[in-house]
Amino acid sequence: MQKYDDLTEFVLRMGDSALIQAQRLCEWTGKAPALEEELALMNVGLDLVGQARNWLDYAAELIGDGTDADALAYRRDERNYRNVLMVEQPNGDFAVTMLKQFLYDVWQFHMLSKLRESKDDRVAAIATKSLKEVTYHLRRSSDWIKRLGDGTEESHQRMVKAIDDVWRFTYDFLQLTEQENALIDSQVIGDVRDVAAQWQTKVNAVFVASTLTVPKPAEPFYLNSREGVHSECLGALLAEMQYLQRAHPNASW
Amino acid sequence: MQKYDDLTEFVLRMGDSALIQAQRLCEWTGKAPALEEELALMNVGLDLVGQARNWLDYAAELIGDGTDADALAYRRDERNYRNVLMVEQPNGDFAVTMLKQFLYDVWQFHMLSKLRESKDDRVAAIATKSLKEVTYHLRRSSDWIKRLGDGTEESHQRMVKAIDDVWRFTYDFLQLTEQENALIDSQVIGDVRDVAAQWQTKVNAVFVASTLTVPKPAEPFYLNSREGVHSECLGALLAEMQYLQRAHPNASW
Amino acid sequence: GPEERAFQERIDAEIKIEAKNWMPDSYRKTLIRQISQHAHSEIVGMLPEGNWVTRAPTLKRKLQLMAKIQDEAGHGLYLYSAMETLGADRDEEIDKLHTGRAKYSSIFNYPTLNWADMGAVGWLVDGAAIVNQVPLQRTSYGPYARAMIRVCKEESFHQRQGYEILLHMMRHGTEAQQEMVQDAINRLWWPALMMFGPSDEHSPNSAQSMAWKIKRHTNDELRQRFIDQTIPQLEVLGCTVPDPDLKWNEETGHYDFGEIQWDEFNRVIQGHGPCNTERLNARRNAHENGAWVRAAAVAHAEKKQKAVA
Amino acid sequence: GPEERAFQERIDAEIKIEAKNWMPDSYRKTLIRQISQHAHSEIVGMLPEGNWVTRAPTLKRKLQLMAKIQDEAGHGLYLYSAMETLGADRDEEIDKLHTGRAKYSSIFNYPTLNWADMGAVGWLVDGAAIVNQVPLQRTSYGPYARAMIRVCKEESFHQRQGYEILLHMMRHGTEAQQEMVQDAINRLWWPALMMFGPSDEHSPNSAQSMAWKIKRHTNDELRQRFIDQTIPQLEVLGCTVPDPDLKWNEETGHYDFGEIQWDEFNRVIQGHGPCNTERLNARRNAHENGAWVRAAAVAHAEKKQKAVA
Repeated sequence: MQKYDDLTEFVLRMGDSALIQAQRLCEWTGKAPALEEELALMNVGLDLVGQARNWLDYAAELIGDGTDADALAYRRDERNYRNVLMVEQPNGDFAVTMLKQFLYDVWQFHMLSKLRESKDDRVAAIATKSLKEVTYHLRRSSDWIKRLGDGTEESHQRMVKAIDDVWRFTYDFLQLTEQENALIDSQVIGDVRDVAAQWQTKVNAVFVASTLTVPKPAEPFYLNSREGVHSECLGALLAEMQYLQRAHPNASW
Repeated sequence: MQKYDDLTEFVLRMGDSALIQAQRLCEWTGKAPALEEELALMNVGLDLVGQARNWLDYAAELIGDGTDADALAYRRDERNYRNVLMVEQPNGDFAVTMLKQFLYDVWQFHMLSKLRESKDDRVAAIATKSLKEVTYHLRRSSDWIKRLGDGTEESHQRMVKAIDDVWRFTYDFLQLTEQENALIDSQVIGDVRDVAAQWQTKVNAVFVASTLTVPKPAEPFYLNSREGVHSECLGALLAEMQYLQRAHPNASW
Repeated sequence: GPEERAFQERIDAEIKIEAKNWMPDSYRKTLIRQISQHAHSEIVGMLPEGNWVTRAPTLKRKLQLMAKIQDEAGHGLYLYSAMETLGADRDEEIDKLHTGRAKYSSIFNYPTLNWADMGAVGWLVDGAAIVNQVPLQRTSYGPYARAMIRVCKEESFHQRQGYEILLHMMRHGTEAQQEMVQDAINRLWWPALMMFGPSDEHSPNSAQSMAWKIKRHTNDELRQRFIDQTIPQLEVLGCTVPDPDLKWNEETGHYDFGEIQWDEFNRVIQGHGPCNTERLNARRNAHENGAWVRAAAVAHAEKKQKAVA
Repeated sequence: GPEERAFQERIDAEIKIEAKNWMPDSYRKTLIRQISQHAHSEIVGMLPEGNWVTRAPTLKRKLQLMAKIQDEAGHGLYLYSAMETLGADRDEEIDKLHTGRAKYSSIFNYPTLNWADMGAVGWLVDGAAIVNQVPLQRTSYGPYARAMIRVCKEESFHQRQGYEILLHMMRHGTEAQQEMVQDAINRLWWPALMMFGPSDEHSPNSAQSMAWKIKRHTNDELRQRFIDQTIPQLEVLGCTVPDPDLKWNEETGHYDFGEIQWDEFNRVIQGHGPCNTERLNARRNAHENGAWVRAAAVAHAEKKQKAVA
């Protein structure tokens, strides 16, 4: 497993999370429950690939060995991906998809809000630009949690099951590493120490408004996205996403 | 698209069909309806990968440019695969899987029976060895067609739907090309001209015994496995199957 | 009657018909059929692209393809809206699609088999669509004409992007990539020509549509226009089309071209193309699997309304 | 009672207990629990391999992995059969698995994250299983002992194959492949040691099982045996294990090793390991999705029987 300096690792985490979340949204093409959702899912995905490109461009510059955003996206294997565990989970039904989106959006929203205050100009700039998009994503996914949680009996049950399925991966949103704390202390990145509490408050509020019960906080265990210890499903996702670059290593597209 | 001489193309067709059918069976790991089926599906798959290796070893020798069976299996893209269309179709439920297996087994059985009489020693030898295995495969899949067709109302309906889903791909089992006819005329391969009729007779008999209606013969249209014009689903299958070889082009495993 | 006369005079004077205006029943029905088919085509057209969006080879190409798919969903939405101004119901028309009673563009029943197809679809399929649609920006029914202005603008963009994908692969690509481009063109050329519909002598509804200025050019005129503008672009690519009869005709100032396989066209239109089953199954599954979601949205909206009341 | 005395005498004389013999109820229950857990482990153990069988990198490796999965299904079958000789019902025991009331080997709740895991699972996991199972070939219950003879033979083969996968990658592989091997060992070493169960002082049922000769060695003895035989193989690979305390002890003639994280073990056993949810969901889904197939097989068999009668 390749380890970079703290800032690069952090930037990869932001970029990889956006990219993998977007890849899962791409899988919805032609399968959404309504045409409006077809458009909205793709729209969110598009924003996220754009954000991923900005983060990975910056990561490539930080690495500085001639790599670029495409090489980072298409030629790293799963042990070198840094995305939060939530985004790699399979799409399941629309309840699982919107729940994953919502839990991730809440994290993104609060992370980016703080990252705007980073001393590192690039981080601040990407965060500022991304936050506008994510504000819309979060509004949209919150609305869906409410609609599905407080919709029909079936939709409520599906949300309950969805929470049961993916809640255990939420610990990623609550933990900071020593390296991330060091970045905060040196003000390279904004002070994201409150994000865990903000995440919990927002998730709580939306769940309550959706007649959904908030499980007790997930505890970190074994899977460790920062060390590239992912769920098994990431491998299959990357096999598909990276196929052309892997099959044609010297090609320009 | 790469085109080889007639015999090589024919050998690739036999090998690729076995390999792709086996790959679809691998997808069943841990998902079979009973432990006995878990074992049986893997057992059939194992036979087929073995057959595929024998055919592809021979194809590699015929090509004679230093390629080998693994390179043929793991580094050709979908436009160069020669498998019959049936085997690449998605697994669907157990009815679709067993139906695909049965329709393919009938073809294999009659093809291999005739191919034993090929003047080409290698073709004859591979056919003789494979036929023993395929005799068992066919008995097993025929039994399942009967169990499902003449089982419960639900299983019958699922078989009817399965036939509706995949029947259109059966024209591959009924047609020979000019090149294949030339191989027969020169006796390089056994006289497989009767296989189409034998296939129809056997499928008819099993369907009738299973209370299933035989659709009218499928007609060739557009998709053309011999020209590498496959269904869209083959690309995704290969992306997964070939990932490691593509990601590590110079590795030895 | 006098209403009918006024209607035709308005059309002859190039004044748009609006939703509130009187119109003959058959004009309304013709438009509903045409607009809904067009909308369905946008939606079904997302499927062959969905086959590659998860495998797009670079972030840039992924962004472009996602944007294109998003635009197509948007086109579907405007078009269904335009159709609804005629009193048609979106769910009913979609049900006709799902039960095989409504058509969509035949081209989307062909498979996309390599990445260059994403370029060729943009260049040829959107290109053919634009040639069809540019005159529709002046079609007699106002809401449709206005929808087409927006659609055409975005599709021109997709077409240029598609062409650029191919040009990049031809100029900067490996031999394998160049083969992909030629392969994609070989497979999509004839189906693209078929997009203009039957030749004029076999297109019985055209005359009435022309009189109503729903259509403004015959199928054959539009097909010729598409060929004439596409072949020079093909030459820049350094590719060929699979038509031995194609050649420039100095006399007519147009390209001559070979006979279209109308058998193939009819077969695809009748539901027996290579991917008709997959496309319709995909749409039906999406609709069925989404039923509980739509029901939940309705139930939630009702609850909110009650809470306000 | 005299039956109980005769039973224990038979055991002490190393005569196998057979299904038809009298046995204490708790002996029967202990065996049913142990054999069913073992069978469940074979079945759940197919899942982490299923994650890679579709991606095996060569035809040879694919054949090996498929054969291994097939063998495991076979082991499951013999073991359930052995269990059924004790009057247990396979469906009931499988239902206990699906509802979380029966256990299976904790190791299968860890993810397989690169191809080398397929080698490391064979080498370490099958290796640990064999150390556990070799003495079970002499266990006091005859049908179980005979099943174990067959299982052990096949697992030794899997272990050698697994080791050979790793050795090949270390000797002939690229740097990336060598990293995969070390990474797989790093992740699987401690979970493999945990496969022997709690240390002796925390293994309350062991004494009775030893007296009945169901077990013949303590957990700690078997763990030590596994470590002692594995470390030399590790050195041949040129790899390390993630245990700074591991070292050869001249005095004891064994390897000393670090403290096992029993917290982690307990957590995994209690259902909170990294993949417990995925594994159980996979098994439950397979069972539920297969219900109509099993029902059809039963219905067809009944029809055939009626036709004969």
